Amino acid sequence: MLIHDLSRPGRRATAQAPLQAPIPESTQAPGARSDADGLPAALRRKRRAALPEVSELQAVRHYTRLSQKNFSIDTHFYPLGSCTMKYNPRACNSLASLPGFLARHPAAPESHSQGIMACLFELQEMLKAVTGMHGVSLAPAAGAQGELAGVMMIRAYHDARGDTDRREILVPDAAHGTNPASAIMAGFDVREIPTGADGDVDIDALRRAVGPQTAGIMLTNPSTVGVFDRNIQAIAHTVHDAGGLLYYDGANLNAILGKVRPGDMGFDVIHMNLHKTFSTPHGGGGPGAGPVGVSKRLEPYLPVPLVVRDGDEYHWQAEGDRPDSIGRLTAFGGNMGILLRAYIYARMLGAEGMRRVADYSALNANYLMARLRTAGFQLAYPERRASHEFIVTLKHEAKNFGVNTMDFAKRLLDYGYHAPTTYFPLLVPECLLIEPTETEDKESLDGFVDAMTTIRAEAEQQPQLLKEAPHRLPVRRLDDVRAARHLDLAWRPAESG
Amino acid sequence: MLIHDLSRPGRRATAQAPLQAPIPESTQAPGARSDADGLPAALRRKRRAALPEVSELQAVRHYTRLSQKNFSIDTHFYPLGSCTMKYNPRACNSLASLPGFLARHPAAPESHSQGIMACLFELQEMLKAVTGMHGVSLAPAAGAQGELAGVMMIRAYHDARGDTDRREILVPDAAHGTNPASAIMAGFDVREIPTGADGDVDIDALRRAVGPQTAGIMLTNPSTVGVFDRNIQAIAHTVHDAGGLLYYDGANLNAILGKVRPGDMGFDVIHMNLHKTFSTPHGGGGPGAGPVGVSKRLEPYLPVPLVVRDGDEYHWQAEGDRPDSIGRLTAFGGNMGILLRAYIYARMLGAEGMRRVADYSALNANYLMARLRTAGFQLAYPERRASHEFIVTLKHEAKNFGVNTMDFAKRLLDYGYHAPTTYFPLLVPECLLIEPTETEDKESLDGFVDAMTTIRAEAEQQPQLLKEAPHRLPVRRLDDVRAARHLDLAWRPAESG
Amino acid sequence: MPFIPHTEDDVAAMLATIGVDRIDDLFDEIPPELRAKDLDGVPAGVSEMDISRVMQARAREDGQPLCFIGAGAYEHHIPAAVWQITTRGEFYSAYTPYQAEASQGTLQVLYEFQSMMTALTGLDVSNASLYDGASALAEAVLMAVRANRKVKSPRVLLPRNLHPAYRRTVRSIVRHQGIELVEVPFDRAGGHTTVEQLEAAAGGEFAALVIPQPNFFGVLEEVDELTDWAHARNALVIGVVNPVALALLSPPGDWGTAGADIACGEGQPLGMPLASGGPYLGFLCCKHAFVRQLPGRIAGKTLDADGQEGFTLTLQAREQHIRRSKATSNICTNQGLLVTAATIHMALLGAEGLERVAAACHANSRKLSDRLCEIPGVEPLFDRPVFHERALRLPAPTADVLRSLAAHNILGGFDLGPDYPELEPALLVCATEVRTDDDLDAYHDKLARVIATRTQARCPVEPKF
Amino acid sequence: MPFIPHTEDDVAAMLATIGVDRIDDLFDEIPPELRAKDLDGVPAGVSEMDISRVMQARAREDGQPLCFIGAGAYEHHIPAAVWQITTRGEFYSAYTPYQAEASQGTLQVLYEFQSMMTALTGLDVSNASLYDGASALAEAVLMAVRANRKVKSPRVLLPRNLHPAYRRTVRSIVRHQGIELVEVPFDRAGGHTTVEQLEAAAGGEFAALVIPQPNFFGVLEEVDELTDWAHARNALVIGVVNPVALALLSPPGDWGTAGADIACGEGQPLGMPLASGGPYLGFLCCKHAFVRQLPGRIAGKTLDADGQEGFTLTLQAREQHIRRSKATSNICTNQGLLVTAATIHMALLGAEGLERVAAACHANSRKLSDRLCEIPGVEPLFDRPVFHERALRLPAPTADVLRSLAAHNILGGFDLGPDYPELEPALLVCATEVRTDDDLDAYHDKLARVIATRTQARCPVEPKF
Ligand SMILES: Cc1ncc(COP(=O)(O)O)c(C=O)c1O
Ligand SMILES: Cc1ncc(COP(=O)(O)O)c(C=O)c1O
Repeated sequence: MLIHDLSRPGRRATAQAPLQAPIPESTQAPGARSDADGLPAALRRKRRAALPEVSELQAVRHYTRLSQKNFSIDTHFYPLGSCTMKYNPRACNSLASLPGFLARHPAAPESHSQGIMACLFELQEMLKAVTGMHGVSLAPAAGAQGELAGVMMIRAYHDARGDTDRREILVPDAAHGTNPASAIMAGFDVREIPTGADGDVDIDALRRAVGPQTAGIMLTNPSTVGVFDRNIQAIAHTVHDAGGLLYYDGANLNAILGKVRPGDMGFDVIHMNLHKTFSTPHGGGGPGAGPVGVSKRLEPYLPVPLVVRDGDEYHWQAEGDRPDSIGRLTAFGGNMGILLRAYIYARMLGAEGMRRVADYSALNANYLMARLRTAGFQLAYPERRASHEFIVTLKHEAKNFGVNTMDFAKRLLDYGYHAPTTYFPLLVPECLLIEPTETEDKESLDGFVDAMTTIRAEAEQQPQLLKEAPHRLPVRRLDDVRAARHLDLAWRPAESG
Repeated sequence: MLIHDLSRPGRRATAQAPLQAPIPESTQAPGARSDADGLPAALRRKRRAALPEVSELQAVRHYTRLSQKNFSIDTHFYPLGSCTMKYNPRACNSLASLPGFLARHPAAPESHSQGIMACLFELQEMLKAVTGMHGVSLAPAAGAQGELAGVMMIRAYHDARGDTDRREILVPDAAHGTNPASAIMAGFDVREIPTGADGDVDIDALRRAVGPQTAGIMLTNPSTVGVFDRNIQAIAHTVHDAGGLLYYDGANLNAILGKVRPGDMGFDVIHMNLHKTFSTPHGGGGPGAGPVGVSKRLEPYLPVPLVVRDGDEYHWQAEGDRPDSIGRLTAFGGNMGILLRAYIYARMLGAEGMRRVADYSALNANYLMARLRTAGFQLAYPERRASHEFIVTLKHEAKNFGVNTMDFAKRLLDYGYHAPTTYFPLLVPECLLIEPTETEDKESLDGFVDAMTTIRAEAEQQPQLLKEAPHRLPVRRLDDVRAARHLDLAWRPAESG
Repeated sequence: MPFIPHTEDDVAAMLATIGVDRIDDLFDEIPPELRAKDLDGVPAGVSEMDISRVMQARAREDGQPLCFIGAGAYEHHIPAAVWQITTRGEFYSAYTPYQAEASQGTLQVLYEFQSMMTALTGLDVSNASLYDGASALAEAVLMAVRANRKVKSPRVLLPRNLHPAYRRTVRSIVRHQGIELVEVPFDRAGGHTTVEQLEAAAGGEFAALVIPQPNFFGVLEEVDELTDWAHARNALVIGVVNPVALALLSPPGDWGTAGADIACGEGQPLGMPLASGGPYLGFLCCKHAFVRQLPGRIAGKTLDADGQEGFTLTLQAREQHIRRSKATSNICTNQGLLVTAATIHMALLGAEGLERVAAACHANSRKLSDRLCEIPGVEPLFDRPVFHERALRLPAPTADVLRSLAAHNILGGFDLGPDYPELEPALLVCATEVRTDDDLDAYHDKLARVIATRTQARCPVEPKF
Repeated sequence: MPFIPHTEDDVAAMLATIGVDRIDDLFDEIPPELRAKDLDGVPAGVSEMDISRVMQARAREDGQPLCFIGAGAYEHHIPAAVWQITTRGEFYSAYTPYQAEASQGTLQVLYEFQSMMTALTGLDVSNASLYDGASALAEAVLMAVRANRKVKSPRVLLPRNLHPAYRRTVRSIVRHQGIELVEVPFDRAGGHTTVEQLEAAAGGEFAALVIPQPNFFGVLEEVDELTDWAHARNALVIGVVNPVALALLSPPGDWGTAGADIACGEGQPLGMPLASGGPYLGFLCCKHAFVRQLPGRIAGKTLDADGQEGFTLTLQAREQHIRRSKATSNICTNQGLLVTAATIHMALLGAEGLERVAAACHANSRKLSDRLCEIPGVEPLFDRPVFHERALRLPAPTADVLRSLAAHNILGGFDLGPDYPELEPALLVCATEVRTDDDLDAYHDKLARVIATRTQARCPVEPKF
């Protein structure tokens, strides 16, 4: 039932609109048009847009019921690897939504912005401290935009030195899809580096790949195969020696918060997904925030705006103040409401709490990994510690029982667990990337192991159960192929086809 | 799964408590007790209370999931007769929850209370206008407390005139249970008056019942059988002539808002359930607000506090200012947050909107009644107009198919409709008291008729389906008898039994 | 039309189905002479935007003064999760759980609330709320008189150091039910009630003794002694308690040898904002023996047709909708949503969290009263231990002092004078965990200044009170 | 431990299962010399109460000035239901709907959003959001160059009267992708872009023309003429539109003979608070022919195994997680929650509600600019029709005037000087439907005073600008 199906001509949630506002004549009676309000007839809309016409109760009920069809952290264990679905403290939401914050116009003068600028400045400082970087800009609107900013800074750096032949960015094959896509957007070529059998980057391959064309490398460490690359120093030397820079994809920062700092590992630039490590809401697909941190030599290139402090006062720095900046990435400088939430979260954690994030996310991941191993599941990297996530491969189950990872995933939904990330990273066949996060309790993890074990038994005995899963959700298995073939991307009023 | 089942010793949602506060020694080590904080050891708790120990996420997830097990206006059609489950505008909630309102201490001086007092004063005035009464007090915390206040005022009135033998309150047999219970709490005897076959009060019986012992009569009009008593003027004369007063139970005010005023019908005192007609949230059992309105002669007895206006300033009137008041009913003078919500709602409606409430609740009720009649259901008062509610009796279905009203009600839940009120009023056998309210759309009503029709067919063909209903809810039919026999009213820690 | 979904087509179709021409025809059974003319006095409707503007202005109008008033309503930190979950539509817009199967969310919350309240009070059973603390005490008084099978007296001892608004509320509510309320004076030095005073006030038989702990002055009563004294006279004991204080103080169930019989109080400190005084929630717990005398809703655990656990309202034969004039009370709608908030609040804090809150409030209030007593002429009114609130003697008329403080946006406490003229000039102060040291300093400094001005102005020589 | 549920027993049991002694052992693959020492610079953790105090103070610190700035972000009334539902945990704390069956709530919202945006813009398809309006335009520019099969030029015409922050953002983002942005000047009298100016600026071939409607000055462009002109040159047309304005103005799909090809813009006016600039939401719609060039998520309707309708992300082969370096964009996380808010907002307002809002804003801004132009020396900067915002010429330096107004807690508008030195002193003002007549009066009176002071102080004779 779409909201449009509840629509009837003339139905209104009237209290919502200004009651006194006259409806311009033109839309009341398409024939009779006047310019009394200064809007030329030719530029006016001829027909009212086909938006739904519903009552306030209908809208409230419709969207309340829709919400209930979602899995979410607030309702389910959601071990979606690389996405860090941990608890989003409710206080962050209510405090970032205080009227004073919501009402502030982005172009308000500094004289009327000191409260929020203090928060942003302190957040910049805290992010510097936890990453070991020299400068931080909060501007990027999500991780991928942080990546773009990051590789653009790498490019700006080389260009500024006249080193304009460095047009290749190295990306491990385990990397998230945004990494190569971002590099391309910054005008680079992308070269893939294979991952070794132990999960670390194949350092020999890397050595062979670097050269005068190397602008840099984009690394996630711990990587998306869920291990900390033990050769990180060697990698750093190799790339730096070749004249390249190191980019740190901070999506997995949760695993090492307060334990090891990208700056100390030798990275030149990093983005952080605040909607992961700093627990801002994922919101069914965003908003995110992807601040970037840089070493001293990249500092001039940071995207604007930045907040600086001068005595007791905070000031913005924009294009004019930072001529070498790679520029502006959104009109108004970033997802401020998300930055506020991250600030509040960081303040509640403090230094101790940050270390605990790493400790307990590692504890949960390694415990879950140990239990699944004992339960007979095959680990992709059995010799390694898990970081905050790890990979199970179901290739045996696929071969022996004729079910695949997606079947497993869908059946997990029936048991009330959101599925881990499936088929990513691409290099491990039939894989599940599992990230429990530090905010889940042991009983949830144990329950997940039980469900996995049960499902494997089902796979053996009644594989159909899996193949037809889910059975207990608002819909049965959806036909993705059909969705792409018979594109239906928007509701249309009956008369127009 | 109780929250207690998630509890583990030592688990904490730590961010919630003051971090720095020392835990008093006594509870840390029961042996060693110090009076350093001035609390004598003998008066201290010896053992920590067995409250659940859970993480913030556990609490959030637990209560979020629990909430999803409720039917509510925001999720379901909820035609619970006499309860007026109409849409609770979300704006009332957010505006009554503005920090300035939430932070105000009840004992704050008038100098720091003018904002809320203005709202309360205007609400008093609007309630006077819609009821046609001379004075209003917002103090009662719910309808039943309003009733108590009302009958106590009747008593105070007679007592003040030395008319102390008037110790009987008349109550129609259709009345809500709170009516006789309130009369008893005010020290009256209760005498029941039968309802005639047409749904109006049996006026002859009333004439026989009145006398010098008559303190007054408590009436709901439209009554809880869903009809407007056509003899209301005769009733008023009869009771007034006998020296009694008329009490109006305003639970059904929704039906006549702006159409006819209790004051004009001759009532001396009225309570209003703001959580019904004025759409404040029912909240799973409250809070309510039950303001009382009175005619001029009862004005001195109104419960305190009241707000009065003097020029541009608002003042409280309490016991000292109103020596004849029946007094105070709660420590701080009422459910202020609910009164604010009602005020906001009343302002959004305005005079026009109030009339529409009556219009469209009557339209919906009469439409639903007409459709159910056509669908073959028997009406309790087929010759009458419905007010905002009406009664269907399932006595034929009970006799012919061996299912009862409760079975019907439970099966409705399976179809996603909250059941109407069942077995009330007591005088109509196997009854459903159905109140759709004005905020439901025609399609919901039609859907309800379809469900009722389907269920009747099921009753005929597979009565077991009804008797074992519900089938699709979080639990199956609950055993109420067992609940009362084997009382389990609280979770207990394992060690204490 | 705000909140009304009907289109013109809907109306036409519905009227046709009903068989009338106009909506107004549906009111044709109302005698025409009664039909209301105008609703003068109700202004025209406004949009959500317009009323938002009005309410925002009014909410701002009264500022947010620094508040040191306690006196039965306390400003505590409320975790953000509490009200974000409580106001979810499924809780907010549900009715009393009459259809248990469709209301398991609310019913389980009620059961959990009852579990938490029995744990806090040390008693066996709890109801699922009453309107507020004061009306809960009125119900407790009525209940005790009904329940006491040994003493058939309608007399109930009510100490004068009980909250004055509670005393008034009890009086209003029980007035016509043949109850005699006997006021017990308090010890002028200690602020507490002694056995001797009880003995003297009681005279003959009485059905119940009410013991507030702490009492209105914040003073701690010797609850064990008082309880045993009352029990020795076959009276029931009703404790009136602050649920946050119970994290540190002996629970009613542990008072004396046998424990108090009934405990009641104001649940506001468990997650409810001050909100001008409501909605709050009254709680009422008792020993198992008295469960059938309890007023109000009670949720119970039971089994469903499949043998699974579930929850339902139980013992409804006590209630007005079944028992009508024979019910234990007329109460119907009460404070379900606040119960939800309190339950989530307690789940988030746990016992240790509540202890921390109680200890922080207590420490803060001690710090405040110590600092204020540095001001010449300000001193503690009573010499007995207090919890979380303290009565002070002032060297100038309380109302004047408070007015001066209010002009500086400080609400300095509760003026004891109007209710206890014998104590004038006296002030009850409180600083919960939300007040900072800066707040206390601000109060101290302003009060010192106000008092210096007043005392100097009037008394050229050092006044001695 | 805040947010961490582990008890000591849990930790011990889990370590035993893993087979290590201490949690720190789990980090033994990290080279020891890399292990972080201290986190100096991160202060100690504070409780929820303490951070609440900090944030409340900071939110209050900046007051709530009366705001007459528009310039791409507009203060509208947002129905209370919008955010109460949007922040329900199930929406707020869900991830991108990768498991469609467990995310039907979010997916259906995306589909409904797409339906509403196509209705508003008059185009065939919509994606499910981009970061904001400016970055959406950058994506639209890239998309147009990719999609234009007739013209292989990398040149795109960007008018100078497009929002300056948009121009900068586009420049930053497309800088390294071989796009050439050609700036088109505007008409100094009308503030709009003429075909002649386009003709002159275009020179040779170009892939796309960007048309803002209204433009940054609030001025209305002759969209039909411009669209046809560009189409005649085989260029694609990208409309940059305000979704609230679309309730009254001709939608991009109707521009000219064939309609614009792409429309994008800032969704903030659809239910997002100003919030210092974000999170907002960028929208992007296009003709069906270009759907495979759209960046960002797209939800589609499909069937489940039982043949029931359901929703899923579709055309994922465009996206980075499938296509990696060949994707249409690197975008991943974007603005799902804001889409939810916008969808509920549009559902509540409907087309008529949006029209009322647009009309009220327009009327209010007209009233404002008319009143301000009563002040000597203040006059409209351009003579063409505007929508909802107007550029004014001032008789004194804009920055000074704004500073004086700000001191009176009035944010008087957007200073056009820094971005358009040629227009100085000029001010862009806006009064949405939330501003009252009193607000407008207050602004008028203060501005009159400020200008009087300035002009008198400096110019004894009436200045002529
Ligand atoms: C490893 C990795 N890198 C980058 C990203 C992209 O970040 P965002 O989604 O915030 O754009 C993600 C997000 O899922 C990720 O997991
Ligand atoms: C007819 C009638 N009278 C009185 C009441 C009691 O009102 P309250 O529940 O607010 O105490 C009700 C409530 O259901 C009712 O329906």
